[in-house]
Amino acid sequence: MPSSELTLGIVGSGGDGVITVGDIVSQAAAFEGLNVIKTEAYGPQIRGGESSCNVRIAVKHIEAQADRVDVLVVFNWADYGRFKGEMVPGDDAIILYEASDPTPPPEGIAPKAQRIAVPYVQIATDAAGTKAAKNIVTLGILAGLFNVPVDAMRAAISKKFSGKKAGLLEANVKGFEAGIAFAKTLGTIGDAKRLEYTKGAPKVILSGNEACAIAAVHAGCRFFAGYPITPSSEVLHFLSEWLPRVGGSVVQTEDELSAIGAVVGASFAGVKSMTSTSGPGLSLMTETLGLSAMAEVPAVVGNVQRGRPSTGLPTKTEQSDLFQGVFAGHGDQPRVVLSAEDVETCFHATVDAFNIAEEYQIPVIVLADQAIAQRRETVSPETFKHAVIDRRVPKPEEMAPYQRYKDTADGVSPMSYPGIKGAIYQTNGLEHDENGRPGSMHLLHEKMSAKRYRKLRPIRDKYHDFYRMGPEKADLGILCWGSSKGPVKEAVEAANAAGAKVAAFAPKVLYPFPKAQFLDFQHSVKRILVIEISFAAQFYKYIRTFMDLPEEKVKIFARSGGKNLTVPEVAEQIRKALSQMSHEEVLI
Amino acid sequence: MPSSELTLGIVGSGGDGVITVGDIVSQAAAFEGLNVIKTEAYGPQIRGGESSCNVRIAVKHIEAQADRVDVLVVFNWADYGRFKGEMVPGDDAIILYEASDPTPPPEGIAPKAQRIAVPYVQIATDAAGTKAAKNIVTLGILAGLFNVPVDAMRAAISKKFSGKKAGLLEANVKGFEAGIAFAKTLGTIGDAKRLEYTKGAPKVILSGNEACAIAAVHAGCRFFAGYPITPSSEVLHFLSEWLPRVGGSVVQTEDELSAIGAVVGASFAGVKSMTSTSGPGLSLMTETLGLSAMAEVPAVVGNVQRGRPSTGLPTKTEQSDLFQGVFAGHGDQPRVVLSAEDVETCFHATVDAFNIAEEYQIPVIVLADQAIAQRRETVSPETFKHAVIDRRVPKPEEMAPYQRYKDTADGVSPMSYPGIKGAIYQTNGLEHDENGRPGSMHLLHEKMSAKRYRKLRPIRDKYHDFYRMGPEKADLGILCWGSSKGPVKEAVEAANAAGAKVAAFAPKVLYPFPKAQFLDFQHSVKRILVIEISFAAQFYKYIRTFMDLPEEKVKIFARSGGKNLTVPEVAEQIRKALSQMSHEEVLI
Amino acid sequence: MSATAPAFTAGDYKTDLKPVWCAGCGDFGVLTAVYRAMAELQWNPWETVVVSGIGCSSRLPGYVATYGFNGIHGRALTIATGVKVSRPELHVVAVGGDGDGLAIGGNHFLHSCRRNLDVTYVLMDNEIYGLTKGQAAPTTPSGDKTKSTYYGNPEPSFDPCELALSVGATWVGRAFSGDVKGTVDLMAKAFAHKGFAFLNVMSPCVTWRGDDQFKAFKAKARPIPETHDRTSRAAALAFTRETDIMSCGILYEVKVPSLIDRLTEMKERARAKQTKEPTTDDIVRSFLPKL
Amino acid sequence: MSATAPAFTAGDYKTDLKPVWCAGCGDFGVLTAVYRAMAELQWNPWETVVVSGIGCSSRLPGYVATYGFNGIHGRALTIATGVKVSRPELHVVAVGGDGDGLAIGGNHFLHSCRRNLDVTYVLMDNEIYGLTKGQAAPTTPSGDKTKSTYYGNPEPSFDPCELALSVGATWVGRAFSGDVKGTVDLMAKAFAHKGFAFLNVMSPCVTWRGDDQFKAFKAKARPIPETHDRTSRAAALAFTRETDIMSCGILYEVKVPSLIDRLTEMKERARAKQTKEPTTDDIVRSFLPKL
Ligand SMILES: Cc1ncc(C[n+]2csc(CCOP(=O)(O)OP(=O)(O)O)c2C)c(N)n1
Ligand SMILES: Cc1ncc(C[n+]2csc(CCOP(=O)(O)OP(=O)(O)O)c2C)c(N)n1
Ligand code: SF4
Ligand code: SF4
Ligand SMILES: [Mg+2]
Ligand SMILES: [Mg+2]
Repeated sequence: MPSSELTLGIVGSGGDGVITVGDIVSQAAAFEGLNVIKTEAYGPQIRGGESSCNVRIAVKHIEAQADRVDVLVVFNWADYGRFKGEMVPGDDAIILYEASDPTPPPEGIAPKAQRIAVPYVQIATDAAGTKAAKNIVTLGILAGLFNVPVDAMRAAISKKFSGKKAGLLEANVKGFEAGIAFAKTLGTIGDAKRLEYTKGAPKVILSGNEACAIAAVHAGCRFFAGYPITPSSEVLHFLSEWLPRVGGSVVQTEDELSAIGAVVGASFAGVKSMTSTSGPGLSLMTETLGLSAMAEVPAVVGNVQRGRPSTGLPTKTEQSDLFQGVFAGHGDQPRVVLSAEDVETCFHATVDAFNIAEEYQIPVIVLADQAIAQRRETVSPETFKHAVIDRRVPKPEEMAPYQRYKDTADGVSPMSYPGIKGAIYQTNGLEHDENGRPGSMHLLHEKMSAKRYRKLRPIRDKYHDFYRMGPEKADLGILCWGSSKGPVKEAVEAANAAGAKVAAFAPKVLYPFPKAQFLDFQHSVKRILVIEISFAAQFYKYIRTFMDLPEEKVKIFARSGGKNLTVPEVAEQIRKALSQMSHEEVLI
Repeated sequence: MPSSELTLGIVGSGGDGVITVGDIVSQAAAFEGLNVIKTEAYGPQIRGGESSCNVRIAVKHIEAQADRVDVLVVFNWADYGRFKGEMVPGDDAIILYEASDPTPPPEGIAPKAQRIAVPYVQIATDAAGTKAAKNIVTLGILAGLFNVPVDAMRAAISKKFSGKKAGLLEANVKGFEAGIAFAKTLGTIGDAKRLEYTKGAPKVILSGNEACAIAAVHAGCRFFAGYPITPSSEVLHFLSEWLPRVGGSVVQTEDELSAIGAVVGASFAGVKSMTSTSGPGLSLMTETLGLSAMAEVPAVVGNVQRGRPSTGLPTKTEQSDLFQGVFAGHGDQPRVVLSAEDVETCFHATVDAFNIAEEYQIPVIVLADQAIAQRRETVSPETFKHAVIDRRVPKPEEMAPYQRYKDTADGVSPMSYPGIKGAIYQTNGLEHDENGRPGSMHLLHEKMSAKRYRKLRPIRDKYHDFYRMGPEKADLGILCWGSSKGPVKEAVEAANAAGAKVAAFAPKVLYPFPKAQFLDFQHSVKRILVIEISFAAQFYKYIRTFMDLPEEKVKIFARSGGKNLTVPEVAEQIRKALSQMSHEEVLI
Repeated sequence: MSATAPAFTAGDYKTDLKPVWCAGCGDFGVLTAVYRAMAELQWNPWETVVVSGIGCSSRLPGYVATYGFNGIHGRALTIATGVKVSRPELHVVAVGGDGDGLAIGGNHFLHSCRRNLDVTYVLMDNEIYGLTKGQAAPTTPSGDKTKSTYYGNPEPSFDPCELALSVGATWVGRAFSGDVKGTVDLMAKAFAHKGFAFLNVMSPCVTWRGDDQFKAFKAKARPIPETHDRTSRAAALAFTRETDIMSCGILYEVKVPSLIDRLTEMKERARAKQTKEPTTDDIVRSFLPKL
Repeated sequence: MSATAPAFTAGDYKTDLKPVWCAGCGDFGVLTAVYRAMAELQWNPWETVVVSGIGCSSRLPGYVATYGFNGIHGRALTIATGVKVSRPELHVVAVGGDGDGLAIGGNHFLHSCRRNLDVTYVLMDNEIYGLTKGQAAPTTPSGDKTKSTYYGNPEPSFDPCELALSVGATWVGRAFSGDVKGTVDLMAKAFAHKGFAFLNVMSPCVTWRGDDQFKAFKAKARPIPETHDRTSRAAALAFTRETDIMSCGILYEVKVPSLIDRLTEMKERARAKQTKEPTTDDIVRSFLPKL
């Protein structure tokens, strides 16, 4: 009874090579066309401390990181202690732990799991002449026991070590084969978990941040300004390599104030531009986002949410920058806020962000979070297609004379840029008239406020996509967003498969609020359950801003971040909500 | 038929002395114990451009700037043009315009008003030997025609010019008397508007910003850090004089990032501290407010709203920093937001802000707006009383050992400060345990998030004051806040006096949201009308976050700023809402 | 148009918006100098961008008939960075006040100097916050009573020219806006410089610093001697932190690669390695498993 | 306790929190120096405050058993300003990294120097962003390849000591954390200085700059000659922007009134005019009509 899905967990210290195990396993699986989601976690030490890696491999498309691991590799029980909450073996898991580890396994961990002492160090020293090869030995064991793609791993190992110090490649290959050999000695214990799949076309494997950076290049972005911050720096790193290759530039600015200022400057100059940051940086950008809204200069900001407030839990996820994204900023400032739900949608949301920013001359924020921005996930290379929209520049007849802020029917005025001879203008962040001239009278302010807000209407007409999961009519309807959508989807599918009637809804556009779509969903379900990773229930409150959510019909599951939302958590909430509903029916 | 109320409008250019007229009139009225609200407005020129001044004097307590002027002094019709929307003469107004002005009066201005050409320049030149005295001549005319307190004005003039260049005082006194004499030549035309009052105890006359600064000193604030910004700089100016006198210090920082950082530093050091700013500055403070919330360091921020977004209309009012006030900041960060409705409540709200910040170790924002922060208003000197609460420092038994973030029943942990020997601690903006030690596990984060949010409950239990106007049960209930409360109150009183049943509600605490009080009000009225100066209807949306406002029962009057809310505007909205309701009843 | 007749006169750079400045404000002289210096260099208005922050002085871009962006307080140089780096062929001038550029905007000034960003930065230094009605600036002399310093300014001032020198500006000059001709001359040179050119124009605020400031500037203004070695930081230091005189002229001028030079070189290097410009698909496929 | 036995040993300033730093990180040396310098000056731990921003180096306050505040990125000196100005009797030390203090926090550094704020600022300079895994800092040499500069750093670096000198710091020194004894010595002097003391500690990042950085620092470290005139800015300039050597010692040291001195004088002046401290009512009544 082989399996169509396998989740591996690997835990060790800095020198143990945990991350390499995860990398090679997932590259190999991606090469075979399997679906992979890989996450990593670290202890507080800057380097050399505990690390862990979770790789979920599946034949079908998967939506979330795994919540239970099928196979757990522990190089060191002491290190495991830190991750025990996040790296939980399933009931029937197989635990392959270092035989020479003096620390005893912690109590109460998966009592029914099979625990096998593996002499990783010994095998590595014997076969490869160095205990450093123990991670490669592990790969061999995983190949042998569970059919983690063996040829692809072999190729990956040879790629990794070829051209390195003489003998290194050979030693590691030996270690790999020794691992396979050791697996044989364990007999059939892995058989129930052996992966069974048919090879497909290789997939790319990348992170949400990388997908976002690719999107920028694709959308025509040729200027990026940014300041490093976890968990979003990879966008800067990636673009520092790729933008110059397509003729663009990257500036690592002195801070986020400067980054967003430079983005506005480049956009004003006619060049598509963006920055990427996380909460603290987004907070610092608040003022300049208002300038972008007021002067109607496109600006794209990627924001990867992390645990908060303040510096918070900088390497962990949370969904608590929603208020900052949709509401922050002094004054009435229109903007657009999109969400990304997984690696693939980091790409699409970012291209949409450029399209909207350019077409409507408005700041656009893409809210991702650490859970999707830093996980690596397989995607088909065919997916990276998305139409690109450019700015509407004034036509000759619009230049005599040119009115930068012409009060048009949809609020969008053609936007010129330096170099265009007949459409020179001077702008500012003061209230201004159609020519951009400062004015401070109420009537002008009212008229121009209306012009700026009017743009939101066509945006909402065009951009209101959402995910809808489950049956058309349901007993329970879940509202969620962003990275929560994946676990919600899997949990909903499981619940329905078990006979429940549960639906779920996740908007792709957070602002302008897709009210009609939300209402449709609300009307299709009996009760609502809001699920989000925010202690203050920001999503729940945000929805309420635009539509009534009668308290007696709504349940909220809003918890703080620090760990990703899991399918069992969602399942548990579904169960509770449904059982409460049946009770209520009894009481009627 | 003399009057118990008089509103004067004065309009001219930089050199005309418009502001002096307003000052002396209002000082004199305050001295007599009358009630005064005075506002000023300027054209775009930095100096020397058009200026106008509006002084409302009344026997009864008044809540709003006047919407119509009874007496309009125009030194120059060209200058008047800029203010014609804000400085509207009533139907039966008296217009006293400069006889030698070559510009004709604009069309359509109060056709029924009496227009009297006054040779201000001529009288001044003749009597005082300089046309510069024409504003003092004006004072004499106002005294003569309308009984603006003559002795008090005479005393004010003598105070103003004594000790100045020789002969200046005498010349101006002559000008004043010449004005009185001229008034006599106009006969009885002013009689219907003559102020009639009994002299009371002198009142102080000050601005909301000044009241806020006094509150700071009163509350025990001994450190202020700020960066100048219109319309809040007066707090900085005032405290730069007064704080050193009570042993405190003021630092004008390099920017608002630094100002709020210094406030947090001083608070950490055990000294009550505050900053004051306006929208752009508040936006820049966003990140550090999160630090204050996370490290639980008290911080008081006064924010004076102005026209926006971005630089917007920096000298005009608006109520559009509500979102920024209550929602801005990455992550889930508890804070408190209070509102001020007039000059007097600028004092009380600020003292409350210090009390709450210190008692609950939380950032507190006071939202005022330009309309109240910069207008000058009479207040009884007896009003400035308000109990002061200090920080809860650890008792000896709480020091062995000291836990800075002890997870107590109300979430408040005793807070030590440098100098206390037995309660040394190290803190940070990372998630941390009860000892302040950084941690990034979900369970810790959930526990400490709950601790921080738990503080909001006792705050809401203690601070939920509100204004309720009108009958206990009403057909229409108005929801408003801040400076809108004044005009709403006057309009509601007038409507009820005319037989309608209209109530109104304005919260003094914006966050934590006084839900019970809002709901009580909602239940006491048939329909709701939300009134606010924000194009995006921020108050309306904000209320919805916490309670349902069924759309069919709610009307919204949300306009952009750039001019203060007026009583007729509110009256008009009340009329519309009521008439629509009666129509609906017909249609049933 | 004959080959010798210039295409643009100073007047061609003027918009018809009336300056909000007070009569007698030093900024009028700066504005005139901007018109004339641009005319001297015959910059195409549509290829020129003037950016600023917020302040009296920062209103300037509204009065110049090129592309203009009166931004937000302190961020002029951030916007200028975006404009220049994304469109290196444009002429980019940033302007603003001492509060804008040295207080709230100090960090961007610092780093723009360091990067040797190819823009000219004209600081209109009146030693006060004009627009907000007279508070102390980082250049306000210690001890001065202002709106925000009731007992006199407790803080020392600094010399922005010295700061610029210390962090990498490659052209540093000081002008007095009362001497329009001198200002035009220096401004044209600053405009023509490749790299970060910092021109500190002492530009009196008649409203909040009274007539005295103008008089004092005028009395103290002195040309920098011809003999000064402009390539020496140490020599330039002699003309900083002055009290009784106010040296006008070029303090420092060196030729080193600008940020644009370096970024251009990088792009060339990046593209030299490839045979064609990568498409989205090329980039995506770089994420195929590396086996 | 005998009169000669010191009350506090270096160990008394140590908390039991384990540093998160990588083995071999230069910051361990700085931390040891902090302990020893405090012990040398016998600062009462409860009257001492250490503040920082965010970065590997900014974790330091958690390891020092005085009052401590690990703040947010770039704002260490703003917090220090509030602590010191509101409680002048406290010993205040700010610490942090080159990214924290010179990039995002550059403006506060500038103005703290200018104000001559009475704190010691210890910059732990590793010429890289450590915590965020290796991006270029304002002190990263031009041309260096880092995570954020794929084709090499296009920006010149600057010398924070030169910047400090130019904007008014009254004590400027450079140390190498590999030389703990030398660092202790300089740090104790910086701590004892009245006014803004800036100590640039070159503190290697073994993780993102490799062993080479440590070796290079060690090889280049050289004491500043005894003959150096510490009161001369021009002389101090000779020890800035060095390439082949890394001069350690005191570059500059002058005695001028600090911000605290000036504010204290102001308060005395303000209070000299009054017979008693004004009450709320006194202040309120100053708003009675002036007739
Ligand atoms: C973030 C922010 N803080 C404060 C202000 C208020 N403000 C406008 S201009 C200015 C300073 C003006 O001084 P300066 O830059 O020297 O220009 P000047 O008016 O003297 O020419 C200030 C503090 C603002 N607009 N934005
Ligand atoms: C506003 C903000 N932007 C960015 C970051 C991310 N960040 C944390 S530390 C750091 C730089 C660290 O470099 P440095 O200050 O030199 O300290 P080091 O780690 O090298 O000691 C950055 C960019 C942040 N925490 N906050
Ligand atoms: S206030 Fe000063 S700087 Fe501003 S316009 Fe007037 S004179 Fe010029
Ligand atoms: S990354 Fe560098 S700076 Fe940070 S702890 Fe490790 S060695 Fe030190
Ligand atoms: Mg200025
Ligand atoms: Mg560093």
